[in-house]
Amino acid sequence: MNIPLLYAAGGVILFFLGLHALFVRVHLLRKVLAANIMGSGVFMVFIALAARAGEAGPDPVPHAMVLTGIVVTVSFTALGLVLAVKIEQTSGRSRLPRKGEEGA
Amino acid sequence: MEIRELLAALLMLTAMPFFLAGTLGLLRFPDVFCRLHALTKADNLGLGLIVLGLMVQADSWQAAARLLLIWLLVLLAGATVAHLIARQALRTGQNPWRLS
Amino acid sequence: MTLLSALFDLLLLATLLWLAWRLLASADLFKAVVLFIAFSLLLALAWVRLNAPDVALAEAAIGAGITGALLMVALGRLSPEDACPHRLHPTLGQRLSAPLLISLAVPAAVAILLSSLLTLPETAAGLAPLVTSHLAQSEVAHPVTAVLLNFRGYDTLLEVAVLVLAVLGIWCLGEAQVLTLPGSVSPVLLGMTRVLLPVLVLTGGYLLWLGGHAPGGAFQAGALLAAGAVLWLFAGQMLSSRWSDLPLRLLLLLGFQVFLATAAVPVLQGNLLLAYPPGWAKTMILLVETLLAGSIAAVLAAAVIGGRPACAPQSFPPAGQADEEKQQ
Amino acid sequence: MAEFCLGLALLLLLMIVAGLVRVLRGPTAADRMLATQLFGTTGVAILLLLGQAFAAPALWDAALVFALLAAVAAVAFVRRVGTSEHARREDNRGD
Repeated sequence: MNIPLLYAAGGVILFFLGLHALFVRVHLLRKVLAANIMGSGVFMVFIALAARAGEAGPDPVPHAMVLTGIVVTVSFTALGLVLAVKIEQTSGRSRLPRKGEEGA
Repeated sequence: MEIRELLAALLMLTAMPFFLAGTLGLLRFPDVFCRLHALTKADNLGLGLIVLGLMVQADSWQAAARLLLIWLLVLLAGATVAHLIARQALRTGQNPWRLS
Repeated sequence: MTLLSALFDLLLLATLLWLAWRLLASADLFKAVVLFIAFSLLLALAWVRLNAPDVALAEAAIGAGITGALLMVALGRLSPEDACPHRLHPTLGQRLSAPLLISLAVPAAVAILLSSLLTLPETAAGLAPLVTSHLAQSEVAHPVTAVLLNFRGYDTLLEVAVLVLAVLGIWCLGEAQVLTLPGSVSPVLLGMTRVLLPVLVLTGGYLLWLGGHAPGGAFQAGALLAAGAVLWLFAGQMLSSRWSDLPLRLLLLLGFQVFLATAAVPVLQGNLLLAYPPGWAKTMILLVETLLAGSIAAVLAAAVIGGRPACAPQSFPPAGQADEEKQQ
Repeated sequence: MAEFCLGLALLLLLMIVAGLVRVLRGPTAADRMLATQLFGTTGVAILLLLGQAFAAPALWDAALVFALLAAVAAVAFVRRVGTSEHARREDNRGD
């Protein structure tokens, strides 16, 4: 197993660490962080697979897609955080409402 | 060429104890204000010596100027952040540590 | 060389995984945010090791600048984690889903993906030869820029649309609140901002120009300029209502609109979408990139403020003594 | 020379990993912020060394970006979280 594939494996693990936290963690800010980690994992798989080219230099297409992805990640992070603040302002809680609670 | 490489290696090697001191200080010093003090070693001398070592090897004066700019920017940011964090720590009511 | 670089890679990867686990599991929110900032720093190093300097530049600008500021602003507005009690009884679905996910689904999915990764060839050129052979057609010397703005221009076009949509969403959620807390601005901070802002703008322009032939381009420049704008805002500065009304909205949209126009004009002439007229590609790409950088900077800075400009003639974000909205 | 630079970069990376302990321990928010400041400086040094080791000038541009933005997170912290209730409560808990 060479180094790029090792990074790709790390990316897969990052994605699932994030996915797990997205389900298990309660606080909204933590959920946004978890989604960011998931995104980083996906990017790492992309970049690692692009790095396999060897002497010819890396594949530029995944690089361009990840650049696009990074900017989209920032915008969803920003929107998610503003939504979290709004949820806290309207419900008084920084988490999603549970079944039986007001707003559920 | 040989002398230049040797000098560069020596300078960069000398930078390591300063980074080590900064990290150890961050870990071992008793409070925020002491740790601030440790940090400046890495900012000023650690990075400064590495930049100097790379400048000795630089191909052109533009590359050397870019390295110098990076160091100056880190110095500026480091000094400002140290001031801001110390000010904020004092405001939130932390008292500087004393040998009692 | 190979042993040292392999050690470096292993240490970096292990630290990244450990950081991700710690920041998602730690009890303290502020600690999680700080660990996330460290995570994105190390991620930039990983991109460097994977031979992706463009991505490393973008990660440096966004991870060190914008995301940190966004998280800090949100942290100031959200209540801490201990205010949301864990002792509240989880529903049956939640109680079941978490262990199930851990014990079955996640390891299974990881195993399937890892085993399929192992079957992949260790070297594969991918689309790199195709891009290299058509690089002259794109009239840009840097392959990533050629892919972003020429070969796969529709990706970038839609991405800018997503950015505009994100700002629309943020502005729909409410008016901007006070950004900086009351209290005097340190003169040291003002002094640093005064020195740093011109250098930031200059470096943004440099990265934009660099994108034609080397790693760099509109995203990196835009993120850098946005970080400059955020620094300016945190130094207690505000946009007067004269600027935050029409000029700001125009700036937010300009990149998208001009890009859309350059994409649509060839269609009207019976050509393909985004087919630049031959000989004009470089000029068009440079124009689009410059406007995009400005728009991206405005979008990201507006996202940090987190709300639309108020209707009443006020500055953006509003100046205030204490944020009363937060108390409610 | 390339190998030497890579070795130094590895040492610096080790120091970042050691410094992470301060982020985990705290005790105050200011301590944690201080640690990221050290990571920023060390990260710049690593990027410079890697740029020399692989003869990649783009890495020096990344180092320049890091140097330019080294203060943004800390400024955001001081101006946003630093004096809020959240940080104050945490500081008291830490002492």
